[in-house]
Amino acid sequence: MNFLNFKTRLFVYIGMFGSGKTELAINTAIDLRKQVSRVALVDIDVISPYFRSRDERKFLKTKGIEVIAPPGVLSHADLPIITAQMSGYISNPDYFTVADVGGNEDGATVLGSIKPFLDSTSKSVFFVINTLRPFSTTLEEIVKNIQKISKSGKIKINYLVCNTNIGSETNGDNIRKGEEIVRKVSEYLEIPVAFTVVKDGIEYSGKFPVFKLKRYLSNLW
Amino acid sequence: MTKKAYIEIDSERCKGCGLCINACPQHVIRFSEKFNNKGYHYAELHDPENKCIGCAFCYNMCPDVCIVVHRLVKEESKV
Amino acid sequence: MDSTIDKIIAKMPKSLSGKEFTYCPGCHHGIVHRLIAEVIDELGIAGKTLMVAPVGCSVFAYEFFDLDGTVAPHGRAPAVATGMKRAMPDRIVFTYQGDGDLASIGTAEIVHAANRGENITTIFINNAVYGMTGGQMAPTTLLGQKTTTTPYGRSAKANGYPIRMSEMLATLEGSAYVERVMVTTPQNVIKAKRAIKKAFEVQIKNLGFSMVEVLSTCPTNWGLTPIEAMKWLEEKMTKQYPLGIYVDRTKEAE
Amino acid sequence: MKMLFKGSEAIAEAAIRAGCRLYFGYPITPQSELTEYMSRRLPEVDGTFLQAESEVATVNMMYGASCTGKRVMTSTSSPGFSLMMEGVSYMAGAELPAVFVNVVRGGPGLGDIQPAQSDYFQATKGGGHGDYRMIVLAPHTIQESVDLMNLAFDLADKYRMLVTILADGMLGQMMEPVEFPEMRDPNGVPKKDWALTGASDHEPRKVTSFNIDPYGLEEMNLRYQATYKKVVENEIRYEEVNTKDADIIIAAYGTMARIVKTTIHLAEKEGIKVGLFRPITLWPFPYKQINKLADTVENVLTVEMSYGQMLEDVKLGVNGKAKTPFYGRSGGVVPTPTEVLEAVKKVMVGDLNG
Repeated sequence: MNFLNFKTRLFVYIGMFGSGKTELAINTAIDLRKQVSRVALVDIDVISPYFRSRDERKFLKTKGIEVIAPPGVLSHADLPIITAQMSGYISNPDYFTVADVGGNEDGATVLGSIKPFLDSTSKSVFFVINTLRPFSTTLEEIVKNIQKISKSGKIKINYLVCNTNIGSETNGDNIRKGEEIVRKVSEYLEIPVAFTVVKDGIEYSGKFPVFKLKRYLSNLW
Repeated sequence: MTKKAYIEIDSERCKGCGLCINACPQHVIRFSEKFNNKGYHYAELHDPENKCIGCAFCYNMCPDVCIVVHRLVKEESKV
Repeated sequence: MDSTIDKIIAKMPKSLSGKEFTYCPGCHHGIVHRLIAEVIDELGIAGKTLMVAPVGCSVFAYEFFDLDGTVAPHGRAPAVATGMKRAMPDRIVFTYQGDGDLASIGTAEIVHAANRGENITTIFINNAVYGMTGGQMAPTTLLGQKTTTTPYGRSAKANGYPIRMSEMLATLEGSAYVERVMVTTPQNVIKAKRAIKKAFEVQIKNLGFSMVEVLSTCPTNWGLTPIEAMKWLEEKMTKQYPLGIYVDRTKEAE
Repeated sequence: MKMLFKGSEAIAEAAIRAGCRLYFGYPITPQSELTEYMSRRLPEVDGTFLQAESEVATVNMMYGASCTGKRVMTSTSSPGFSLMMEGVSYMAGAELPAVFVNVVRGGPGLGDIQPAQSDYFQATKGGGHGDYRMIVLAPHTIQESVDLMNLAFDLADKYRMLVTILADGMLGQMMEPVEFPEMRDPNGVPKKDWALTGASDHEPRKVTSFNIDPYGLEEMNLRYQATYKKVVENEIRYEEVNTKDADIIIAAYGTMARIVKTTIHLAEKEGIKVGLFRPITLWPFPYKQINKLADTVENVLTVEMSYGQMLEDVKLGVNGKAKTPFYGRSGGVVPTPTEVLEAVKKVMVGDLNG
């Protein structure tokens, strides 16, 4: 996947809770960094208490990626914090920036507060879909989710991403069925599918371009 | 005077608070000189002149639901 | 020939169990119990009414009614009633609470039950003192009133002001009907019954939260005879707690 | 069909499948997803979701709902569970069934929002006042959380007891593939002959924890104890992994046991045979079973995300037959598999004694 083809310098991942935005954001940042020198990952997830981009700050630093999240101990606080730095990186033309937004309409709401910064820059907004997650299994459910999140985030969605998976047990059949549903959503809403996410180790080719994903956020075991 | 109404007081249930006596417009209830098993001077009807009108004021004020109110009514003539 | 028949016009209502009340002589709890039972009988709802008794002097209230019933933790009756009503919306659920229960430890529960417009009925007995625990200050104790924890009389500076629950709850949009009554005279008793009946009818019609606050005596802890206590209530308590309907949203709701 | 679920969501869905249609709760991290899931899902199945004004109100709403004989649950995290203790005690006394989920976080006090196991004492030894017990189930995977949910409601109904699912933030937040059992008909749940439903078809019923007569209250307590005895006799559950011919046995539950399962593999590579004893019921605790295991090893190492709470039950079970060293982290710090292996090695060379 060549992210430069999207002709944009701000990549925003939104979607339902647990659809895989964070993992995708980390992978995108790492991929981008292979081609450009200044990459930032802005963690604006005000919803999840654990498994956020900020948890991988140290690791990403070794990859040459700046992680923008609330500083120090506050990053583990149970508080929805948006720092000035975040909006700065979003609109900084020197950086390629990946924004990881919290799940559901509640997670997207925060985008409204930084709308001027988002609007001041060229961006691509990706809506991540995992059809094997609750409330996201049918065309009707997904369309409703997209409309709700787009509205609460006051943001237009440019691409869909098919991220159908059940973690370690995902197989090609799962992904194929997911692509079928996402294709219908794409036709219904007239939003193109950017790519299908396929975990490293699974051989798959289907309807859409494939983005090979490595798992960085891991459990302790 | 003919008897129009009367009350029955459950003397064992009565706690002798006197609210019925206080409420009675005809002054036909009094404390008994006797004690009940709880040791209270219970309320009793003392109505030698048949003054009770069956207004149920006593019933309404009794905090222990000790009182049954009777009225003696003329039987309606059957058609 | 004139013949008379002996007609019983007033006796113990069916919804009372007949168990002897545990209250002190002259205590108004008994009058209010009887009124609730009469209302339940008249509305024909005994078979579908659930009662939530409080902690306080009326902790045994669930025993005095021939209804399915329980006792809530101190102050939590509105939450317990909420759980019952949400589980069985077609049943009639009422709480019976004193001033310590409702106006002190259970303020959060009553405020939020009312604010949700929880379709339950609350009968609130306000006698300005903690009865069960032995005459301590209640949130509704009058300024200057002596209790075992305000031996010099309640002072606003040390203990705050007597709280007016009916007025407070009436401000909440979920409260459909709130009235304050007293039972010091037969006329007042009849008015109180009318209020209680209305409160249950509000629930039957699904109009929202309803509460009747009954100003009551506590001869034992006030240190007055039952008759003196009623005079004290009428003279002193009604000044702080005026009688009347504080909110009636039943017309707009219907 | 398998789907990808967060632990919190999976527990919520499993409760609905078990016939629970009544949820009362108050948001608290790290389990708010469970509350949110219920708020979204229950209306779809004609259930009732109510966000209470506090945990104190929550547990009392459960009390009221349980009085009517219907299945009811809540979920919370440590500080919230502390607030519920009043109602827990009243419900235990009134013999009201209900299911609690405690997604434990670091404590005491406000603590933090990271995973911990420091509510073991509170869950298994009381927390509320009075001589009561509640059944405590400790899943270690999301699939197991789902499977135990059905059991939790069944046990609650069968014994008229409270059941707690003791999870932790890690289990609540992580995502795994999971398969759900069939949806059970909430009306198919056995009718309760004690429930308050209105005395139209029965003598008036009273549900209460109250009895002012000491002999009467003692009698009630004896009845509770008889129930608890039956639970001890019939409901103990545990898992043993690799315990045969093990060099050392580790006792761990929940997330910690999950970590130990990785430690077992790490240890194998170094030629150490580590066995795992994992209580699934923390109350009733499998004392007899661990006592039997203690015959086979020199050391039973307890590993916890707390400072030695389950350790006390392990000691009671082992009863001096083996040494009972301990390793734990707390405050939201989760020991890694390697860290546990280090502890194992220390025990084996006698540097960590118990």
